[in-house]
Amino acid sequence: MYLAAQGLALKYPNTANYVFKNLSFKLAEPGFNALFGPSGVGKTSLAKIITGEIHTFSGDIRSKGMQTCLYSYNLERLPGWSSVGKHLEKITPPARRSRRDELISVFGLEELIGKRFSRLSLGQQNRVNLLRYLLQDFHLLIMDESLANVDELTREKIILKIKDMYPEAYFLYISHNVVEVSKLCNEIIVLRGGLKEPSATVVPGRNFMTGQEMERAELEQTMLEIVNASS
Amino acid sequence: MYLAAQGLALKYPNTANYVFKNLSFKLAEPGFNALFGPSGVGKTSLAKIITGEIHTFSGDIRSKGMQTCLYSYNLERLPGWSSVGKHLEKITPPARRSRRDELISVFGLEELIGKRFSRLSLGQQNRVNLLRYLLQDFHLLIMDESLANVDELTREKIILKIKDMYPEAYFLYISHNVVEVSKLCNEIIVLRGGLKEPSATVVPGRNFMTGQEMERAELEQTMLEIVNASS
Amino acid sequence: MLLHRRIYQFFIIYLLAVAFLFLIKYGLDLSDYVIPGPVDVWHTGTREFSRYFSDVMNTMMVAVIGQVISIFLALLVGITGRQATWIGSFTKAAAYNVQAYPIVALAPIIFILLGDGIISRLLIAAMICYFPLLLSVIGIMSEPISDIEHFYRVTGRMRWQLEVKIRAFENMNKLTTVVAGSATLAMAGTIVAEFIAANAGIGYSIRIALFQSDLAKILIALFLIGITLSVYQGLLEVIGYLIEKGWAAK
Amino acid sequence: MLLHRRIYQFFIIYLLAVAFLFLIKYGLDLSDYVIPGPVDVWHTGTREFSRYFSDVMNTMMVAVIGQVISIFLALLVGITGRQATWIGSFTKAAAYNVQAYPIVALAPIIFILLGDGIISRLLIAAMICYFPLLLSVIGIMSEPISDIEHFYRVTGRMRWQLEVKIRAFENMNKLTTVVAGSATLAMAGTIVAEFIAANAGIGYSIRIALFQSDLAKILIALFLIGITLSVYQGLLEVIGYLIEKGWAAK
Amino acid sequence: GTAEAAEKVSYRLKWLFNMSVAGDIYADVHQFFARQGLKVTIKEGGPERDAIRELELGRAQFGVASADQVIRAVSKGATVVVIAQLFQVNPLQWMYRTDRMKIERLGDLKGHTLGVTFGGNDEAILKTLLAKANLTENDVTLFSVRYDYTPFFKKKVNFWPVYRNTQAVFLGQKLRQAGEDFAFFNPADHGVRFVANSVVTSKTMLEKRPDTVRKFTVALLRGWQAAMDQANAQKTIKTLQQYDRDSTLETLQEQLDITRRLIHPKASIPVGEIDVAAWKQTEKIMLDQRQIPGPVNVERYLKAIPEY
Ligand SMILES: Nc1ncnc2c1ncn2[C@@H]1O[C@H](COP(=O)(O)OP(=O)(O)OP(=O)(O)O)[C@@H](O)[C@H]1O
Ligand SMILES: Nc1ncnc2c1ncn2[C@@H]1O[C@H](COP(=O)(O)OP(=O)(O)OP(=O)(O)O)[C@@H](O)[C@H]1O
Ligand SMILES: [Mg+2]
Ligand SMILES: [Mg+2]
Repeated sequence: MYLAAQGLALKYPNTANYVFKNLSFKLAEPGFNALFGPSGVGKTSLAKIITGEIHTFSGDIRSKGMQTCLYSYNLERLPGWSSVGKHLEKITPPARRSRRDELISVFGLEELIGKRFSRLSLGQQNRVNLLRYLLQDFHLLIMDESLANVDELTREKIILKIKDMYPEAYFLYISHNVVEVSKLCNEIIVLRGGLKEPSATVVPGRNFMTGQEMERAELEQTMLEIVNASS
Repeated sequence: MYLAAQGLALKYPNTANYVFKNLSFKLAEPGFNALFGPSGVGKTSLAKIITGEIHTFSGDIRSKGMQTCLYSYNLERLPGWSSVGKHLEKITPPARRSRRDELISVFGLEELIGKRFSRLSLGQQNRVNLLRYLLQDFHLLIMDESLANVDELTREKIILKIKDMYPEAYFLYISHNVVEVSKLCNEIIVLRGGLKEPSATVVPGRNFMTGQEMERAELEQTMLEIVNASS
Repeated sequence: MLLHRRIYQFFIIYLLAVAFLFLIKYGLDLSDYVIPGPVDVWHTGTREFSRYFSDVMNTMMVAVIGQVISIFLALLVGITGRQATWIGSFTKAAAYNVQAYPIVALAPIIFILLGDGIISRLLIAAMICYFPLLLSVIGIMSEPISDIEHFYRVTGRMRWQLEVKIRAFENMNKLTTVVAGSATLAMAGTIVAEFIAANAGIGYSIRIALFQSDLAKILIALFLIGITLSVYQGLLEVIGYLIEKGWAAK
Repeated sequence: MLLHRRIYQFFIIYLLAVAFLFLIKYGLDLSDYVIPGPVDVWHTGTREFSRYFSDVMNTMMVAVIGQVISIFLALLVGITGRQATWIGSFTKAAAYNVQAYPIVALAPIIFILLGDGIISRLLIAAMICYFPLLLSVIGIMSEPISDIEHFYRVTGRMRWQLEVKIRAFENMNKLTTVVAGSATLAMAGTIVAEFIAANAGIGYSIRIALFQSDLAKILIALFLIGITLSVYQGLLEVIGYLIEKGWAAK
Repeated sequence: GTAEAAEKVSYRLKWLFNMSVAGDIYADVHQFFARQGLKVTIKEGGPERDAIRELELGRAQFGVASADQVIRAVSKGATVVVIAQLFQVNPLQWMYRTDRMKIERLGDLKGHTLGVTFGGNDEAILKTLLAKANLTENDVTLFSVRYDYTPFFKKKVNFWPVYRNTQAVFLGQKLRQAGEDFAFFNPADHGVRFVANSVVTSKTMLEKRPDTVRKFTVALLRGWQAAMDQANAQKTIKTLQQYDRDSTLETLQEQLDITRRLIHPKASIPVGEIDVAAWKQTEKIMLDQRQIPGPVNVERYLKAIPEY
């Protein structure tokens, strides 16, 4: 099972510049990977190419065994007619009920499941939304700033839990936090914009797991690599 | 000119717990301050109390000379019928045209002003939205995750510029990034939730300005204080 | 409170209109047979009140049923017609076409097919009332709410029922406005049906009053129609408000 | 393309309806008086085509003007009535009340006030057509779009024009649906007006055909009304589509 | 009555319950049908009602239709037969203000504005009258009449088509109250005898259930005769009051007097007599005005009424 992009180029109609050009990468192994780069560099656009929402690109995107790619983003909402708990109930396959309860607790949502989605704080909404995706079948889950409005501690707890719980799945995590992606991700696809070639380089992350020791120097090395790659 | 809260308590109707109780703080001097705390702790709620959008709290909120409090947040949109540039043109008082152009450049938006808002990336939307608030009259500007979807480098550049440009104004910056608030803010109001008393403590930040030297140890000290304060 | 307001607002409007008529009458010195005088209207009112009132109630009953039918019809067509498929667009075209024909031209065909009686009356009321509903429903139903629908779509959980529910819920305000507003159309529709089919209700009475050229009676009928409708509409609005509150609450 | 589709869909609908009528005719062995036979309809069609066509055009012209008027009227009332103030609710109440009265009952009053002729015809067309528009406009206009409006409100820049513009733009789809759809109502309204008032237009011809119990003529009239309206509506949709594209484009 | 259960039939009127259907109601209320062993459901008519269509669709067995309806239906293959003619004099006449126009001869119409319902019988009648007077449409101004009487009330038009026995009574009262003088213009006085309402049934009915048709006709005409009898005036009005609650007693009395003159103008002619010559003239008028494509020989569809 893999996902590979070869020489992708994208230009929106009526715009002057390429968002990216000659963009290539390969995700060959399951793991928690990041898509990183400055605002406006094309992360969301690449995600939409992968899920098939954008067709007007050139180049090649190939995958094997990766039938189900889910794309989640931070502006999604749940319908307003019943509580978060009831909605989760409905979209959880029976076999995953205990997993759901476990996630609810790790995500810090126990006290909120009786509430309507619209009454939640922004970070709470982020978490509820991501949680429901994790209960679905997927081979690849793209998380487009899915935790952007959550505090750092909770975020790390959540990511670590996901890594423990889904060793066989592929993740593509879009975030603007260098420390976080350096520390937690397996590979970091750093986008560099359409003016540079290649438009992307892949930096190996520290891929920190629950309970591991973390070498500060190594982490800083990775962060530096990422910063260098994007500039 | 100051803004002071004394013994604020807030409980939403039909909910069990107080969002906060006995919350007090005082902003006595102009500056770039943060409102910090885990997701769901009540930052947005406090901001809405300050701007008068929420009335159902108890306690006292007092201010002197602070007629204009603006509240901006990251989900705002611009109308769709014309380009970002034209919208900015309309809402810029003539005297601030050069300031606008300066901000556009610092915010990295030069190439986007001909575009419709809906065609921008999330972080670009964040920036455009914040920019237009900065061109208005205000004594206090609350930025509720206004830069949540912008990359860290750009974010720092923007905040430093704001600090340089508005030495006389009050800011209340809501963010989930400890490093950022520690480094850039003057005072950090750390919210601790309704179960703890007091519900807020104020931690002095490093208040880093353009061109200053930064002591790493000091910064880490501040970060630690913040983390301690929230737990 | 809403109800209250509706009623006294109606009184104001009615009195203004009647005052305006009298103004014209006395201003242009028109004789009583062109515009009846206040005394005549008052006498007619006291004389015909109870009879017309029961006529209006009769009409109202049909109108309410007609409205319910047309709400269903509009939802049905609106939900089918929301899709950008051929069948969706065909349903819409059919629904629009039927509406384009003035009821007076269709009436003879309706009577040939359905005979007289309540069915024809209901059908005509429903036809007049359903179209505006339909327009709103189609407008609402054909606009995706992607923030909410995305999840269901990508996880393959989207059913048309869910789609409809999401869009209806998010546009609840608009829907209740239109439903409450369409009450007036149902009423007007029923009256027209009675007028051309001439069998019962206030429409029938209006027809006779027109035949006798009795404007005083028409003014009384209009008064009763207006007041009844204000009450009904006020009630609908209160109900809509309660439903909305109930659904959104918790 | 849209236009194309509207037209052939209309043909299908019309043919289905006529086929159904013929089925009944031959099924129940009814005479040409009850339901005219194909030959009769054909002959009537060739004989009356050009006369009826010019009648329909005449009606259409009035309908288009009536629609424009009612769009303005609906915007006017909708914009005033969108506010939750007393005057807003009063405007709404007045607009609703006027609608509640069946046009047949109001017609004599209209004729007294305005005489017969084009003005009355226009007024009636506009009244029938504006209400559904109004309902939609009120629904749309009374719902804040806070993501966009917040900035203007807190910075004291909100004017009612801007508010209206924002809400209209965000609901462009719904508005164009309703405007295009209301074309049928304008047409129906004009025909009804002609039926009860005028000496011209297809409504007048329909009335004469009804006097003469000539269903064949009615079928021809319905055909011409339907086809004209399909073209008009298709055009409106194309225009709406272009406007939307133009506005959203860069 | 007989011991057997009454035979049920439906009877569709031409218009709403008013003085023009006095006899129909009278026959029902005062048991004329019951005595013939019939149970008749009387259905009100209306502008969108067509009794001939209902006969064919089996929704009614008897009905009232105007002569032009009958002739048109026959020309389109409907198998309708006329079993009685209710109005000997057509109630469709013109009301005019005598201070505005004087009409002694047809030629006096020249130069006036004349109200006419385009498409209605009055158009056919008026055009025939104009032709008789050698007037063209340029010699007069035709004004299209609709639902409301405003143009007449406002004196914009002073020659207005009315139903002599119903509408004309309301209007007359109003004009009298306003102190205006008026008179009626009756086309029959000038040789145009366009037939008005008649009782019809289907040919099938006549062939398959001749007895029912006979009984119905007998009962109906006896009812009409009794209703029109001066001696029964109070009874007729009382009966009608139950159905027509919009008219005052005074109105009804006046209407009855006029209706009597239209239904039963001469004692020598029985109520319901079919005036074949008038029917022929009606057909000719319609033919002349191309309302029917060819002659139908309407006399073949007129069935002489039985003795009653
Ligand atoms: N309208 C409401 N009704 C009920 N509870 C609410 C409402 N709005 C917010 N809350 C609750 O109040 C608490 C504080 O919410 P608030 O939005 O102020 O949090 P926040 O600090 O801004 O969080 P975040 O960082 O996630 O945006 C949360 O637990 C939230 O669920
Ligand atoms: N529909 C569109 N039409 C034209 N240009 C677009 C469109 N969508 C995005 N863009 C442009 O393409 C570029 C990449 O956008 P994209 O949303 O992929 O960025 P991103 O990396 O996700 O940024 P962010 O971190 O701010 O979300 C941006 O410059 C944006 O302005
Ligand atoms: Mg993005
Ligand atoms: Mg918040």
